[in-house]
Amino acid sequence: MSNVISNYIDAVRDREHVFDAVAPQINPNLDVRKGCILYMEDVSVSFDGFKAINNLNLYIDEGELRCIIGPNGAGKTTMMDIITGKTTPDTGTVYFGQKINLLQMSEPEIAQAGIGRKFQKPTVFEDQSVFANLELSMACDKRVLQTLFAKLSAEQLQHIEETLELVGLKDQRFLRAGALSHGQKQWLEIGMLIMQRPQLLLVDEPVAGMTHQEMDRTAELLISLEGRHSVVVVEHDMDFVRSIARKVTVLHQGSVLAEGSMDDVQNNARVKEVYLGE
Amino acid sequence: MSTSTMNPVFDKQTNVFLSVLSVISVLVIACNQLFPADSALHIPTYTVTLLGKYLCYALLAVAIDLIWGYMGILSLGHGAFFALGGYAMGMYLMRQIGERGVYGDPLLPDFMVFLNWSELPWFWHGFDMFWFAALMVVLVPGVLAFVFGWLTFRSRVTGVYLSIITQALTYALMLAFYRNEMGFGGNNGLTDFKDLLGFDLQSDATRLWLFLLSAIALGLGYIACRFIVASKLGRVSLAIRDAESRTRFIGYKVENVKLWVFTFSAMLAGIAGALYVPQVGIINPNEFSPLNSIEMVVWVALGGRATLYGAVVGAIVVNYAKTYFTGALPEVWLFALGGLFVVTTIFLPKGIAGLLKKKEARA
Amino acid sequence: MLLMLANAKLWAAAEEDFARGLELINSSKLSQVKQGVDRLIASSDPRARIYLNAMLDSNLYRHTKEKRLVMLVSRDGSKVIVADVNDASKTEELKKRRVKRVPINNRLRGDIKAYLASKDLSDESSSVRKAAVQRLLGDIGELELGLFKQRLEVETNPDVKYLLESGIALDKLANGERFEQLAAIELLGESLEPPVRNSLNQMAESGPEELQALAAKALAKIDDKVAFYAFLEKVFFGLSLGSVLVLAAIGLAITFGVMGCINMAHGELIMIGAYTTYVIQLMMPNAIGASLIVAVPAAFLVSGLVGILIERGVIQFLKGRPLETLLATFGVSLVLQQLVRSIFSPLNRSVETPEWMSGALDINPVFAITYNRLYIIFFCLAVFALLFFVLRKTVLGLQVRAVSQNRNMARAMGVRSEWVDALTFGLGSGIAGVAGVALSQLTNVGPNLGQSYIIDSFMVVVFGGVGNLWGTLVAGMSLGIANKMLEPVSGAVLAKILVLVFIILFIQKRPRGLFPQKGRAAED
Amino acid sequence: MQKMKTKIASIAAAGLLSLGASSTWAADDTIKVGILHSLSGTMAISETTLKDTMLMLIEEQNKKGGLLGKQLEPVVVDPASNWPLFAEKARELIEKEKVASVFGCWTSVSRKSVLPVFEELNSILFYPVQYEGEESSKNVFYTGAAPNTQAIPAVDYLMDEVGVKRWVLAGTDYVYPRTTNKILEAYLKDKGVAAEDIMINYTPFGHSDWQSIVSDVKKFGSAGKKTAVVSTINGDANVPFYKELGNQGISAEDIPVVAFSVGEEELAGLDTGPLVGHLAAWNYFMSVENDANEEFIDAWQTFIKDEDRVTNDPMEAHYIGFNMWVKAVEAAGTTDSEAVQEALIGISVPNLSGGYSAMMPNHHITKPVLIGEIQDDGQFQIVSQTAGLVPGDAWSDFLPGSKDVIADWRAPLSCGNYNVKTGKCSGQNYE
Repeated sequence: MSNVISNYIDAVRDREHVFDAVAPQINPNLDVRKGCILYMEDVSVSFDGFKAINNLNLYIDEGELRCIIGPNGAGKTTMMDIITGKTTPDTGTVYFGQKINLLQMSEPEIAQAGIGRKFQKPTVFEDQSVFANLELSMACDKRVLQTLFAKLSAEQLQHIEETLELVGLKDQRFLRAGALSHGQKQWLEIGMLIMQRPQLLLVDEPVAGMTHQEMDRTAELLISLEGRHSVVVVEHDMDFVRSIARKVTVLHQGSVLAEGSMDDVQNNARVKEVYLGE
Repeated sequence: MSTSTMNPVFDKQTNVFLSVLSVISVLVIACNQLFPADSALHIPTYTVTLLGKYLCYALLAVAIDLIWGYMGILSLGHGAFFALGGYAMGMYLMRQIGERGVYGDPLLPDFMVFLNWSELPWFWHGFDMFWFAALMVVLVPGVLAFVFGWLTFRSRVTGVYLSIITQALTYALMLAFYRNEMGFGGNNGLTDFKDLLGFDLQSDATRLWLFLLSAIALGLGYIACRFIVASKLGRVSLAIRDAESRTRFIGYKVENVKLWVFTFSAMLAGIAGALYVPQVGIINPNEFSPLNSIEMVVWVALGGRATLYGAVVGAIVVNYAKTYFTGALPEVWLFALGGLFVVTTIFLPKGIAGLLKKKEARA
Repeated sequence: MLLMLANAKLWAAAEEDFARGLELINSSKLSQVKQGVDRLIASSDPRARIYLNAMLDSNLYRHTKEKRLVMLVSRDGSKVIVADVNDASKTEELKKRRVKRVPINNRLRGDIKAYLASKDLSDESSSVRKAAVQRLLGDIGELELGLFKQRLEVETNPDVKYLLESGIALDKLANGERFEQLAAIELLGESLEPPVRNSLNQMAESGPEELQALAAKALAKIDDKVAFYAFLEKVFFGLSLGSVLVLAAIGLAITFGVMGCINMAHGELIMIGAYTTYVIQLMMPNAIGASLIVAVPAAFLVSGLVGILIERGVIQFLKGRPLETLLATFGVSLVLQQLVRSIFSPLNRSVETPEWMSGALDINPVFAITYNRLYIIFFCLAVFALLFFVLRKTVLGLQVRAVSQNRNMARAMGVRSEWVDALTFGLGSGIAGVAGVALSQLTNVGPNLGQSYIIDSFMVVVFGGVGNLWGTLVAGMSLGIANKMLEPVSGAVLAKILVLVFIILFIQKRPRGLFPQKGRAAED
Repeated sequence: MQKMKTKIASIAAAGLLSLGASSTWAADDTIKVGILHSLSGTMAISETTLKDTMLMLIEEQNKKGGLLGKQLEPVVVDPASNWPLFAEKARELIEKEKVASVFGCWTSVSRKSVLPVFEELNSILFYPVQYEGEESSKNVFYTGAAPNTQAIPAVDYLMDEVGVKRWVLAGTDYVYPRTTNKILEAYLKDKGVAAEDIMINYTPFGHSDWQSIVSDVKKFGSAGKKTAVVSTINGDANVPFYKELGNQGISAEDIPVVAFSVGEEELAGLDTGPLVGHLAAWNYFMSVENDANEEFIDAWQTFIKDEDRVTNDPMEAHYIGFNMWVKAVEAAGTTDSEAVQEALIGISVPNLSGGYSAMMPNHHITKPVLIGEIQDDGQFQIVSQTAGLVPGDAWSDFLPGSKDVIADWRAPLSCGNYNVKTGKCSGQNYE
């Protein structure tokens, strides 16, 4: 199995080869002429007086792979909630590209605009097959009537097959998702993310509960997505972050504490103080 | 080849169900018609009508299963849609009485005459035409479900909160229909029907036809639900049931999906109500009672959720048990019924359908 | 001498009236009894009061065989205990059918009460005097006027004095000279007594022209006050309805809010509490007042135990499946109802209202607060406070909150979550039982008691916000007041429908009720 | 799969057969009597007693040797206070159990629900409860009171004997109070009562919070004229109503309440202290003193094994109805429905208030009307009694719709609602 995956990852890395299943579907409204895909400016949100996000400014470049770290309660998940429309901030602006105002959109609209999210706790549809999980996530017309009469085209079927192979669940396609191991569920969820063909991927703790081998492969996969997709990874595992990170942002108490390469960040005195516990 | 083709509309259970339904329907009518009244194989019309009533309940149960079993919306107010469909049909049947009412008023139903109403209220107009009434049977529950669902699902009222406000809905409707000023006959409801499309409701032939119609409606309703369940929309429903917010994050407008399926389910319930009324001969605000709606949910739970045929089995079993126990053990039947509910929820979380599946798997 | 002779004659006549009166009331015929009572009243004999009071209390009986009058002391199955009319210590036990009550009807009662009221005018207690004057105010004749004037000379209590003056003024208003009428209107403008209002009303409509305007002015002043008190009354009604709702719902707020279990048998637990009250009263037939106080802990225990039984027997198997607890407990509720029907029969049971809970606290003639409602409001607040204390300040409360917030963590910390669940459910059920004690004072004690409160209880809890006791209190009270404010405008049914529609719409705005539970845990 | 299909089909078929054909083997040596009273649900409170009454009457009849040389066999079913179920159970009794007649129903809606069934199958129903009138079916015999045998005499009493000038008509919002109050309103206006002296109020079933309404009644009654409440409040709502009256200090001498739905049975379930002096109008009270009544009470208390158990008006109605049926069957010599229906008209049997009640051609009976005041032991002190018997009137003279309608089931008219103006007979369901 591992061979298959590596092969695929190699193939994906080969930028010349067009892989439809992985290529993002370009949202025509998305304007990235300035090279920046996500803008979060002056964002604050509080729950019951507790400031979960405090005047946060964050910019993600097009095609960038960004790692976000921070201690528990730093506001990482809340930040993702804000981007995907689950939480509305008290103040601030969030733009997808130059034009798309995410604060005026609902979760499904944001998802259809091209932002995909993987949850901290792997969330797959446990009662349905692996195949159905991927089919449901597939980028297509998701209105009610269209869904009722939806038929899989040969092309779509191929996308699913490709993704199945990519995440190494080809043999488990008819298995109930609930019966998968923890690591497999993580992979399935990444697969579902890929099926959505988003331009921006938000990945929350992708390697929690994975073995080292699995972790390496996940790292490779994420790296391979870099370039054509923008990827934001939230992770606790420092080794993993080090293995993929180009640029790291440290969150603390709801705002950016430091930003830069892994080494810069690790040498930052304040980061050491609050995060690395020194 | 793939799961979507592995899940056809007419799967094994559906085929078995539809064959059993048609075999029984034919058998019942044959036994009623072919054997003389004193034969042991004769099924009296009384039983046929009783079965017709069960079939209406079964259709209602299927409608509930569609939203509860497959989409996780526990409606404790589906009785309201059933009753509204019933009232629409009842109003048509009332208008059909015409001059044959006890006061002989050509326009006003009897209860309006003796409460001194001088003219027909506006909402009673049109119900003298069958096509209009038939339209209302689906439209009234449908519109109510649509408006209610539009408000509720958009505000993301879920779980227990949703269940309780559906209960509030049917409770409010019950109180409203009990009011005589509403013009629906108050507590006495609508009764003393004479004929439907010119066919005498008391005649055996009409009864058989109504039974047959109920069976056909159940079959068609079942297939329609099956079509939804087997489609991608069905899988989206399951996804909503199991992980609602995840479904949103992959781009489905959950509230729209819920709204349309809920409305469809309400319409099915309305049809069940409309077929129910001419067979039992009365429609009254008690049908809106929240306890009735809870009982309907129990049928589905007992039969087995998310199987459709389980809902049918549950509805028939509980109602047959009621018919049987209220006759055989009039003093203690509530113990039996209550006990049945408790035992099934604890020991048969998947209902009778789950039991059948287990047996099948073992065999 | 002549005077003495006349007095003696009068005395002899009174004596004869009294004796003849007693003879006449010893009869089964209402018409004869009426004549007898007339005679007794005419005699003005102080002994007559004993008989008349006994008649009013329905305690005067005839020994059918020995044709004598006796006083009923108590009933005991097919036996009765009676006492001599003039000597309460001389008692005897007789068969129930041996004695028959002296018949009495409303008109007789009215006559006797009026007579007793005239005697009460000189009672020692000022409240008795006040009630007596109020009673006589409605129909003032020569006799009453004389009594009033007589009493006014010695009366010291200002309230009674004013009432007596009002009575005299009423007479003046009807029969006096113009200047007396003017003074009467002046005086009566301060009164809220209904007879005063009626007289002024009459005067304003059909009195002499120069008085009409004055009377109307006085009337307007009175009506202003009446309207104000009517508003207070509505608020009180609302609070009292609200406290009933809170009592019924608060147990549910615990089982539903803290444990996430939808207990459809909650209503039946209330019913069990009410039946417990009934049984306690059966056991303490001679101490009705105290029985109610005993019933509170008893009902708590009985309902609580039944609750624990339900939890252990049913609900513990349904952890994490809240909607299924609904179905199972619905079954339980059917069983409990039928059980009560089998044990106590389907008929309603009679729960007596103790002396201290009946009647009303008369603030003024147009505003009275009924004691039972008042006590129930206090009782509701006390229960609420106690519950709040238990959940906030005791170890049990701490454990309950710990389990409700994070079951696994609590277990890891050594909390026996099973035990806490059972106790929590028991607590919620016990409170339901306590609510049953209160409801037994307001409504039917029958097998359907629970059903009529279950839906309202759910509405209150959901409206207030699941898992929040304050929410339940505020929700119950505000729904009660809203209902009572709407009722006069829209009628009882429509008021209820409007409140339900309001709840449905409110939940759209705030899907988690008035006081939503916050934090990440509440999201899933 | 094929196997499974046939298996299911055979199970289903077996089930059907057991549904349909269970009692075709009914024994021929008994006469079956159907009892159709709710034993569970909201109406069980009232109806269970009537089921027991019927069982007692049948047992006694059997001790006397049965009927036509056969034993009577009661068939009890539970329609569970569910109106469609009433119709289903009625059909079951008649078609499946083949009962000779049925005694049952309490609420109007249950009667309306079973009515088409009885007319279709041409069976007999004895209906024992006071009701709103406006009905006369070929197959139903109404042994309870119609408005003119209960409500109107009660109002007459209040007006003439008590001198009431102002009226509160309070009722539960359903058809009996609505109709009764319509009739009373017309009657009172006929008698010269002004519209502003009549207050009409309706409340929902099981209404339990009476504070506002009682307070309104109190205000209405403080206008200086003698006021009375005519209550058509149903069952469960009565207890909180009377409790509230007592607590707000309204005594029977101030504002008497006359009730048409409160009898001994209801009083047994509540603390009568605050009720003393309020009134009720019935055709029978347990406190009526005569031998027949004593005997009936003794029999009842022995049968039910409770010497404190009370009797009430609907029980007497069943007593009369049952005896009428027995007599009619004996007269007809058969239990055949058509023959018994014919024989029933004109039959006269003793009632429990010391006279005879007769079945009129309109299927209602003649009864005396008694007014009683509630005593603290839950019994009634009878304060008034009509001089003679009052025949029940199916169609009220005080409603515009039914003024011209009469009922007479004798040939040649044979019609339950014959309009004397138009000469038409409408609304019949039988052939």
